[in-house]
Amino acid sequence: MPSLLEQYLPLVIFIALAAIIAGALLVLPFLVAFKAPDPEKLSAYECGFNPFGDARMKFDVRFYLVALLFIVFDLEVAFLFPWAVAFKEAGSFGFWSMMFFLGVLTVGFVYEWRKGALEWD
Amino acid sequence: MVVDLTHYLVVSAIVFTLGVAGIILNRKNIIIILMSVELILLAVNINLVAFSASLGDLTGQVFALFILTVAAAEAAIGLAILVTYFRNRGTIAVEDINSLKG
Amino acid sequence: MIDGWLLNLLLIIVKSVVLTVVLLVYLAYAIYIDRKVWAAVQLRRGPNVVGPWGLLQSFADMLKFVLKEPVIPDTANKGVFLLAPFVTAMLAVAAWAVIPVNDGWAVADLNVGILYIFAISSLGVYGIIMGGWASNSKYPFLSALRSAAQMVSYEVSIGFVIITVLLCAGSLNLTEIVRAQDSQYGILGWYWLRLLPMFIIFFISALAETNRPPFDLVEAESELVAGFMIEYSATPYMLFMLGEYVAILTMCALLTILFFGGWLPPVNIAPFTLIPGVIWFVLKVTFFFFFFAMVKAFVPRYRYDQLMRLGWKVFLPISLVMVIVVAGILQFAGSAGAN
Amino acid sequence: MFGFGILTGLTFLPLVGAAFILTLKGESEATLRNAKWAALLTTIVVFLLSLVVWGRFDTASAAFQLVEERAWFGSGLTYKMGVDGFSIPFVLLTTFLTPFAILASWESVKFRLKEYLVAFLVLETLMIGVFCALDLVLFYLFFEGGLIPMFLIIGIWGGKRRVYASFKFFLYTLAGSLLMLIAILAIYGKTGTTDIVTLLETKFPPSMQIWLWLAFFASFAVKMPMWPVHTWLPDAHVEAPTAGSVILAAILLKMGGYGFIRFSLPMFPDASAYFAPLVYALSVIAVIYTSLVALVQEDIKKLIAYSSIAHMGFVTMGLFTLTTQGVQGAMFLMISHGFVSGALFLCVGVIYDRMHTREIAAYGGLVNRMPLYAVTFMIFTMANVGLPGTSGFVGEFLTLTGAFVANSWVALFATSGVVLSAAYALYLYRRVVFGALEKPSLQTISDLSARELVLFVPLIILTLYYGVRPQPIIDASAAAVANLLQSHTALANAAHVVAQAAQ
Amino acid sequence: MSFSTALAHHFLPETILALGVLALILIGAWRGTRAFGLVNELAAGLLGLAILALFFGQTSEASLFEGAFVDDAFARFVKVLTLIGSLVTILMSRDYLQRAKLGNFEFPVLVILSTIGMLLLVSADNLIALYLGIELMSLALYVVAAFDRDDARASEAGLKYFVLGALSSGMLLYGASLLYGFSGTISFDGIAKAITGAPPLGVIFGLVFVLAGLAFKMSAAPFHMWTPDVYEGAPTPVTAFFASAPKMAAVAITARIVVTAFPGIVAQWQQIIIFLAIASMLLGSFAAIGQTSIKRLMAYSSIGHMGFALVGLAAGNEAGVRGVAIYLAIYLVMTLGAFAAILQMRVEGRPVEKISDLSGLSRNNGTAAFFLAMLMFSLAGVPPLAGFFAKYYVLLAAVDAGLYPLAIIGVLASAISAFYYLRVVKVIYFDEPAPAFDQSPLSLRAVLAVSTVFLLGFWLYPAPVVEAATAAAKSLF
Repeated sequence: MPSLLEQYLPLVIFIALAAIIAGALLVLPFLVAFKAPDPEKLSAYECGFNPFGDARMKFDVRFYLVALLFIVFDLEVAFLFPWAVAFKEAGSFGFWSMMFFLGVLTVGFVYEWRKGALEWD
Repeated sequence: MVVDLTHYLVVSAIVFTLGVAGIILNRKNIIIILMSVELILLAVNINLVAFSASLGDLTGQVFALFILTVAAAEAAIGLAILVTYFRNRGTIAVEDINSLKG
Repeated sequence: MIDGWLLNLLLIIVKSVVLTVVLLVYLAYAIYIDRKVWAAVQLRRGPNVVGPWGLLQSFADMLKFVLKEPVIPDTANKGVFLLAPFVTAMLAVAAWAVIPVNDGWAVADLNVGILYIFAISSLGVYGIIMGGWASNSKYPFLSALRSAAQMVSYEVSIGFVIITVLLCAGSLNLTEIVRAQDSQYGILGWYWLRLLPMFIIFFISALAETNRPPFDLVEAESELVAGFMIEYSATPYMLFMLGEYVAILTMCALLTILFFGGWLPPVNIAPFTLIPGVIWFVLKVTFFFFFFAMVKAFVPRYRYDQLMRLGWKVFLPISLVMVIVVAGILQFAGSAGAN
Repeated sequence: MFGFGILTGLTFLPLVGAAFILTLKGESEATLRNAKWAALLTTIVVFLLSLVVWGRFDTASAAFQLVEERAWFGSGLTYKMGVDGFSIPFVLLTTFLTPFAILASWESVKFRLKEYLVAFLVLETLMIGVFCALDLVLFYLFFEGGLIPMFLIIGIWGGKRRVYASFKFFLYTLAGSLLMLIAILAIYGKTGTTDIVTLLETKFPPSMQIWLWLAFFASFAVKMPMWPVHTWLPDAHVEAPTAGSVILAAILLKMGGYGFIRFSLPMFPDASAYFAPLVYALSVIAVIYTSLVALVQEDIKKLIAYSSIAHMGFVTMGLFTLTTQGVQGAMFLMISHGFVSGALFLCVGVIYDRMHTREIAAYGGLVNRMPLYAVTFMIFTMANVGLPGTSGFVGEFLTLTGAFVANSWVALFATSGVVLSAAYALYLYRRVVFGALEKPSLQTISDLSARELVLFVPLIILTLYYGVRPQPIIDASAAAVANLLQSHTALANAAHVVAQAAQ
Repeated sequence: MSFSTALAHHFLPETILALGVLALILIGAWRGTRAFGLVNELAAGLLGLAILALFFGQTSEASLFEGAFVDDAFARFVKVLTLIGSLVTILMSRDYLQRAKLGNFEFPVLVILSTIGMLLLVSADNLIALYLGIELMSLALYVVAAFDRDDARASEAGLKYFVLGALSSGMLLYGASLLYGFSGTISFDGIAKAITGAPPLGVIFGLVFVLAGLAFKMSAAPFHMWTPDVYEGAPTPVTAFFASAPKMAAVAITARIVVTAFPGIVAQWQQIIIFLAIASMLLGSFAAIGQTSIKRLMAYSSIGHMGFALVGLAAGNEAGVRGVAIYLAIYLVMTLGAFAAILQMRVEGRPVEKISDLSGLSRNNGTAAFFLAMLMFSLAGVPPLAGFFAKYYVLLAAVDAGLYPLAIIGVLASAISAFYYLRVVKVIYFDEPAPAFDQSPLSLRAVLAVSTVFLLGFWLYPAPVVEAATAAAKSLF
């Protein structure tokens, strides 16, 4: 797979470079900076209070709903990518298939809307 | 070392086995089961893409694309069910799934 | 042959280093511009002490971060806590690998460049989630959730916008996309005009995607104090900021490439065509960055529910319909692609 | 009409009666009476129709008669009915006894009478169907279908341990029959047909015969029942209501014997010859063992049930002697046992209806208050013992004769069974009927009612008539028996010739 | 024939359902919570329409979508069954769901979505179509399993079903990837052509994994473990659905894939199928004996029945597939009838599901008792009820193929399983009456009556089913 390597090697190198820079910057203060830890400084910030309870608490289910909706729509996008690129080659069959697909997607979207999944208050 | 098809298949088999083992042996958390399922699908995708490359046939990659999307839908549904379960039972530990005998 | 290969490798490394260095230096001045614009709007002077007109301010800031005491809360999950800023910064920079600053001047001219960008920017959420979670503190945690929700909400619209561009350009390669905009009409032939609504949606979504004002609810001082970065200090904090600003630049670059003809001159006549593409590119990026800064200065912050409504109930349907419209036009207006 | 023949009409007529009863609404006295009369009339009409069949039947011919055949609505199965000398006596026996079963339940069934009658009518259809079917699948359908009504009859209207008994009955029989089903399928796979007439002409390779024979044997042996798979029978008999016991003993058991005659012997002659010693052994064990067991029974019905098993031992023994006397004796014994055992269960039913107990110890000295009953019971006891002059004698004598021809040791042991049967039957009779009427509960017991007399008189007449003049029954099957044995002899000769040629 | 006419002729049921379900979603979304009744009726109408489309549609064979979809007699036969299963489920579920405060219009919508998946699955002619069909079917099923989201047992059932279902999909896919890799194609025909002579180990592995995944879906032992729990935990109409329609599709696609993709290695897959069949039959017989919940009983019963259906498939010939088809048809009727009876079990407004709750049903409701008893006899395979013919045809094929041990184990298992069916009859007829059931809705009584009459009268006129099944089997070879 030489061509694949040729294409992706620069990418790997660049990412490595980015990692080196980020890593170096991350480590630097631990090496050079002055440190004076004390319990107050090291406790979690809670507007001046002592932290009470575990921070990893239950959270609003709507965040979760957003995540689900995102997954669904992002995947539709994943299907649209190849279609969009090959749009000219796909012809009318491709066009109508995708229109049907988008129609289904729209119906789903309408359903979510009407069910109130998109409300945030 | 030349990386050929066999290596991909071995990796995939290992990942698959890990996934299955994760489902069967895991006694702790259902989320881990969901992750194991993803692991299995990942193994399948490795297989498909490796085969696709070695056969010079695109079908495998198309298949992998379908699997990705369906797997995401599956994960979404799985999480949704998990949430209702948690709401009812207040736990997602595997050993607590026992109100139905069997 | 081995020599050729090594040479090639060396060339890549040099290219990478140059790009990174230029990017970071440019970033330093971008931050400077940001602050200056903001100050100017508020009738302040902004940074003006370090160096002439404060031009070295960013470098001084960096030095300060490096020398600050790095605090890791004792309840935090240490590994993840440190990994989060690292991931954020690294991914933000890594996205630049495929950006063509001039014709053929991309470090890695991937044929799926846009997918790469899309993927890398999606991964950006991880840094935030990890940071918020690992801090083991309430404000960061909530903030991380909000941020993640916000980012993914707008990513959907961005996805659809990109699809419309792809429909017109017919390629996933960023260089090809720019080339597809090259026409006799110059600036009028770029996609911003043809896909005007999408251009606007993309711009606004880019603001949201990068947690910029008016969508900077993550850092909303009054509610969440400083978002997911509360517990961070020294370079870990700096890396978050770095990542954020690089992401903004990436968005500007994407705006440039997708809608503003990349390195292409605005008018296809002599004086403009003589200026090297890379200059045009930088100019355009700066132009967009200026807008980012202006928006930050002008527009009041959104409420969270407004933000989500805008994303899901306005942008998503519009972009969805636009995909259909664009595809329909291309299908039925004959000569798909219009040029 | 619809191109169906008289046998179809005969078979499905009871269903018409059942359908009519189902349409009756309510539980009022009048409705129930109507239902009972409807059932009785139906069965009587069926009996009359069966006499018509008998009238049309040519006893001189060994062939199947009144055959009707049609594709089973075009689905690969065949609907084929017909009777020959082996089946016609059983058909008559069935149609003849069912009215008695209905009459016997006239007053004893206290609840869900309509369902009860329907179950009996359905059962009658299935029983007639078994004897008329000329297609293996059709046969199996009827054969197994009988389980459902009988299961319900025992389970719903039975005694205290009815659930246990009904389950045992069902599962034993089902397990056996399913193996037969496999054999049927194997036959179909081998020959491509399930037509009995064709299959009777077909010669199966001996190795296959062995397996097929065993599979059929599993079914018929359970049904018969032969030792050691007989244990369901005493339970079923004890728990079943009187009429159920009558039908069970008189007809259902005969299906096993009929199966042997119809399938095992003619279709698998080699295997039958091969396994004959096994059957002898099992039969002899059955005769002696069950007779001994009967001797110590405390329960009247159970005792009679064991005696039935012993008699069936004679039947199987007679059948596998493959002599004219043996087979004819077995046929005769089965018919006769149909009357006699049915009647005996009716006798038990009479006193059970009065006293609600079947404990032998609860009775004694009945002769004092119930002279008519004592006479009736005695006749049937004697017939059961095989006293000359009753029909029981003819059958046992013939089978024993056949057994002597085939294997004198078998006959010797079997004869000892006759002695034992006399012992237990007379012992029972003495304990129940003779002696002083000491039990206070028996002081008010009444003799046979008119309805009961009607019930018994025909049976007594038949028992005595066939005891003196067995010819009609023997004639009916004579041609068929001759045909059966002829093919066996031919087979034996052929084997002989082959053996000689080989030398 | 142009593509669109091909679509109109061979893809009509799927099109009807797909477009219809979109409309239903919109109606439901618009009318909100009040929509259940209307959507339910419309859904039933759609399914009915699809059945009509199958009955009066083309009878030719066609391959659509680049060979991903095949329309043949076998597909049509199973599709009719599947649609009937879904239709009856929807008809039966309305009253129950409304009383349980589960009257959401999503239920019929999900049922139809799942049904579309089944139809696609039945017609799948390559591995991708197979996978997509299975997933469309399963994803909707996972949701309906947990449909009663305020009930801990239902959500647990949904969770279990999901986890094991996902695992099975994973196994199926892994097998599919191996098959693709070693044969170089995803189409069933292509695989058949590619495998000549001794198959490579990868193909065998792939086959095993694919069959294991499918065995999960049809709940054949030893991949049955979800069945009893899910049957018990899910709302009863959902259980009825699980026991009917998806089984049709799962068994059908199993038959299709082994027959069309692996004709060259019959000996290999035959062993697997035989193993599955034996394990299922034995498990279905023994494990059901101690059950007290009628739904769990039906779960084990369905496992046993799937085992029997596989006996036919194990024969590996046309007669075997015919047996499977007939078995499916009769099993469907029996199951739907049984669940119609189970859905009638409701005392003072609350559903009950213990076998002992049926005590003395014959006194309280003679007709229902009789019907249920006949259903049980039919499930046990006692002639002349239809259940016997189901077993008859599969055993015929097995015996014909020389699989005597399998057939004998089958009949023994069937004799053992008769025990627990009889126990239900015993409870109904022999035991003292328990509190009487409430008056049940007409739909349930009608389903029960129709199915029992079918079972009782099947022997009178078996030709339509048998002939359709024969044609179906023929089209597969």
